[in-house]
Amino acid sequence: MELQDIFYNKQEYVETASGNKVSRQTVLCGSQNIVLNGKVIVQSDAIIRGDLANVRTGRNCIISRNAVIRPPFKKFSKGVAYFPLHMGDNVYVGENSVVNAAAVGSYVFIGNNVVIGRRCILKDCSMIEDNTILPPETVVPPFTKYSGSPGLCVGELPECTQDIMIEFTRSYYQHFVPLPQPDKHGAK
Amino acid sequence: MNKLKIASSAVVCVESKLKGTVSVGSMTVIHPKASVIAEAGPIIIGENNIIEEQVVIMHRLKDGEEWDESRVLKIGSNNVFEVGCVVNASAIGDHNVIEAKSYVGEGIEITNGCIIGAGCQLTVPEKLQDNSVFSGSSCSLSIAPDRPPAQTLQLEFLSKVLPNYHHLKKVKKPEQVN
Amino acid sequence: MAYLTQPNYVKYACSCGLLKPITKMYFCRHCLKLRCGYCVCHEVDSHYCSNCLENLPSAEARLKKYRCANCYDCPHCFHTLSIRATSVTRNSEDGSKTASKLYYLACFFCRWTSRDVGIPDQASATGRWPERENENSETIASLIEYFKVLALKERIDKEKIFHTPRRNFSHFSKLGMTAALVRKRSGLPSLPLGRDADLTSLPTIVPSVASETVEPLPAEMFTTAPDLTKVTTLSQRFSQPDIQPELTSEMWPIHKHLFIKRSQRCRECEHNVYKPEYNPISIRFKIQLAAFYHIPEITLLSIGELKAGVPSEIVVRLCNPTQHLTSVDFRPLPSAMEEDLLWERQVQLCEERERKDSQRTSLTPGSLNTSLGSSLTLPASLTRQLTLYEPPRRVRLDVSSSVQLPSCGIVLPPRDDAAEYDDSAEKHNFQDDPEVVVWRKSNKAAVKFSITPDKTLASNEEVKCGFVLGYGYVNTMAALEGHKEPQRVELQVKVLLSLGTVVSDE
Amino acid sequence: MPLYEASYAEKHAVVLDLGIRYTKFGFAGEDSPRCIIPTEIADPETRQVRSIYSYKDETDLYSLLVEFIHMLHFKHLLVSPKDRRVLILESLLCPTVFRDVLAKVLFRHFEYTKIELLLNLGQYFAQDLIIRTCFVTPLERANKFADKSEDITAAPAVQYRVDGSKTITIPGHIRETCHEVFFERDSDQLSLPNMILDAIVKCNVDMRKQLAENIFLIGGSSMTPGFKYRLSQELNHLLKTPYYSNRLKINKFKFHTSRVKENYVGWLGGSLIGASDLLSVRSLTREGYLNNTTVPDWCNLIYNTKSISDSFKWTL
Repeated sequence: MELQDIFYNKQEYVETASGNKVSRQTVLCGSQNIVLNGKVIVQSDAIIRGDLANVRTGRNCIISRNAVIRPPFKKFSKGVAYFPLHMGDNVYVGENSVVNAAAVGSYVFIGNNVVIGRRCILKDCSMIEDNTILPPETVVPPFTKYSGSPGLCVGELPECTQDIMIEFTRSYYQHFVPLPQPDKHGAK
Repeated sequence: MNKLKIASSAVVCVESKLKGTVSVGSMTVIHPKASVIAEAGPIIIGENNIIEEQVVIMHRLKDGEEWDESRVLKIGSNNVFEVGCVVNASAIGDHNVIEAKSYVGEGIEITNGCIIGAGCQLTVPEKLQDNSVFSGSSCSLSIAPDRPPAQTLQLEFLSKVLPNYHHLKKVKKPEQVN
Repeated sequence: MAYLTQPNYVKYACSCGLLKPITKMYFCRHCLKLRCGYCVCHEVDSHYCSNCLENLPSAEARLKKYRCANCYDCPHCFHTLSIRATSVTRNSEDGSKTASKLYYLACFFCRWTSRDVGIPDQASATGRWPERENENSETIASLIEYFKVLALKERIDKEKIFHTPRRNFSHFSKLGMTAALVRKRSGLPSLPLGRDADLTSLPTIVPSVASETVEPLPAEMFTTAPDLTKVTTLSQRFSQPDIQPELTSEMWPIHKHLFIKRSQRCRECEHNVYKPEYNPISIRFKIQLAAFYHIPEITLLSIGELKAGVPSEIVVRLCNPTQHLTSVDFRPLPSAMEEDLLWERQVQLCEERERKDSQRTSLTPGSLNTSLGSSLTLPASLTRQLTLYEPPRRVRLDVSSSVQLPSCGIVLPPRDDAAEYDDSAEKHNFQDDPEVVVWRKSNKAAVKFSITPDKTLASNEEVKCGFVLGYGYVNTMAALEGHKEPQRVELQVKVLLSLGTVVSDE
Repeated sequence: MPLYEASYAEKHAVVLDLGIRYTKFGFAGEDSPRCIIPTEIADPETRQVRSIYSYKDETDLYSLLVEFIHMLHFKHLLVSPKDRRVLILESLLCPTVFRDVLAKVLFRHFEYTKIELLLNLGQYFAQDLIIRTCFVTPLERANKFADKSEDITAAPAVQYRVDGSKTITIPGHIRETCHEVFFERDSDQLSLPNMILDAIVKCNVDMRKQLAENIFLIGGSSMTPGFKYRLSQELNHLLKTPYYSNRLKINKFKFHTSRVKENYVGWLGGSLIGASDLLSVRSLTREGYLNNTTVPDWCNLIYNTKSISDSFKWTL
């Protein structure tokens, strides 16, 4: 079933020159350290912790409501360091999910209410099902589907996952449209 | 009566929500979007705690009860409350880790050195054994030989870095909030 | 994503008779038929560890029992164990203190550590952790030897019944040790020594001694409750089949089980329909014939209100994924009787092929005994094996509505990746019937048609409709195989749409 | 170098023991199975986890088995099934439909070359009492708690935690009695000790003593603490009842102790046979299958011919 239009309040969102659509109701800490590479949607109440370390997302990513993108830390003998968090292109992060990963590849689908533990590595074309708890330092190989608590591999993804994800994130962007404003164009 | 008391070395970001009489001990870090809500009585947070974003610590008012200054929810020291956990516990000791998106129901007494694993939902009122570790979808319990290490290094880092990016709540002396 | 999270609204009928979403199907370019995960032959292509993402050559993987040598799983919760370091200061002999690091394994999920079970810390991070030996392996090895001799004895006895003794019937005895060496090198269990082996001397095995006394349960069993945090669960026991620890204090780290990359092969023409790259982190392929890239994709766009017996309008989107212009048309599904006939024909074809194959192989169809005899003389793999085919199933398209399909064909332009970035609305000069084509965009077209759910449907019963989709396919394989021009063929596929449930009248 | 290639191409035989609850799967000639997993699979249509034995009809069973064996191969064993030999351990009471469908799946879908079916594997080890047909379906964990003695004072209760939201108290008497199902005497006199004694009664007089003195328990249920003790008590008790005391002149029972865990002894027997050359002599090949499309069955007289029984006797 094709996606239906998702409407947003025009006043709430800021659209940048590169096509990013970012809600004003988000907490983008240390915004100078956050790079959104174009056509990225960041929805209401999402939190991106650029203050802890750099966060970079690729093109056509979707960060849903209440999601938290948080660079992971690691303890060393002399102190702690927060690692930058890099996310590839065409990644979907579901609602209420916490992403503490070290790296998220391209064409990755993260469901709702997921916890991605510290320093996890999600390779390209992988999927984390809803409500999964991925413990720290888990590696998710390409074309696998993880689920459960602790998240374990429960299945494989179709070989054409890359194109499915591209198609999905693109059409999400196309369907993410401002609410028609009745006072101006009531007819439409 | 809403009194806020924040120790001078504590780091409490402005975007956090502290409601009711809350006292924050020294070196404790409260991240943005965390909520500490004292409905039934004061919440006293000890030293060296980390309270991350979307955490909800609730001292909930039960039906028919009223604010009682003497009904204190005491949170010890060196605890870590990770992103999005909801804690309604009746008492919290020291050196506990409440991991991301876990839920601690009312009437549970968290002692010392406990780890409530990510996503675990504890609802049976009981006093947890020291060093209890709950994990997994069925909240399976094991007892660790020792308590989790303190996050001193992380606290140092956070109290250095967060002030560069956030406005902090600072209270010199007990402040009256309407 | 619809494909990853939603139920499958649109299903195609595979040539094996199963209904699958297009993403789970393949298109064999050689047979020009749809295949699915069920009717292709799966083969293990390469082994890799899901944690360190390192490839293991299959011989090495086999030696390591398909487990990673360096990565371990937690015996408690099965999450991957991490290596943690602790620094210790040691007093060396001359009195000075030296700091060194010691490593142990820890689970970041359930906090199990290798120290819990008394495994000593290691001085190097990649150090070999102590392994547990199965204490019975020696006994079992001797039993295996014993059985081999028994079996050989029986084989020779049998031979005396069925055949007159032949000299050198066994390839292995002919080559003697060499063959045994070959086997050993390839990691196979060694075969019996051959008929010349001394059969009178069976390897000695210690027979099991039965005893009359049976230990009663210890008295504490009735007085103290077991501590559940110290007793293992069944899944924890079965994760280590040879040891099956009963107490948590006996659980040892488990070598991480490897993952595989698979290649898939069409069973009819034995060409690969899918072959991954060797590198475990690569998402590219050597061969990728997913149906998604070859046949028109149908997506449901909108569905009108579904009421039993009342016509309703649905809109589907057609997308041409190929580099060639194609045209599609819609035809009604065959009736149940026609479908039966089609299916029977398919089954017959399959049987015929099997028969032909079995005649081609040197074996004459005979009794079980002859095949027994022949398998005695030749190792199974020396003869070209006879293939058995799986007969296709009858396509089960249980539609519950009638469809009024558009009568005209629709032309779909080729896929153009650049068009995605081209905002100037391209104009195609297609003479579309506005009653059929709702809109067009590059290689996609939205088509509407009317369906009528069956009158007999009660509310909440599912509405399904189906049709045969005819499409043109340009076979570029033909060009490679020597034909000058790419061949254009007309193909058909049955499609089933699940439209949702009937709304009640209230 | 045809020989060289041949031995490379020849693949390790696999041994499959499809238990009612748990499946044991591994390579022939190894000392333990590679995996012990529940005999269940997610239904490809509904994603619901179902036991293989919950099949509705032949087609249903066929799809379940295809999914299950596919999973066994590509998730647990990690080898291709094509052109491999497989050794199946089957229960005496296995329905014919199940056998036939299994053979069809293995030959047609997975293209195995040979299938060997084995029955009653305990023999070679010691004696022939196999307890594998019975499985209690209690709380999985009950296996751990239950005990068998006839002591009257109940064992203490156990607090069993289910998720974070529930705690179940398992009272002592349940812990002690949940395995009683093996020992209950129903109208058919079919408790486990009865069955054992009846089996012995049906045997030749000369063999009885030997049988009784060579009891070997296998199967997961026999691993419960106290099982053997209770069984010996029951057997001795029953022996004193008039029914058996008239028929059996045995005065003692002897039990073997397994060196390995009882729940995979059956599999291990298969592994031993699989490693030997017996497999090539006694197996059903693709050609054989094509000609008969049935699977030899011990209770079918066509297959239970003298020569085979002879050889069985010989091995005993």
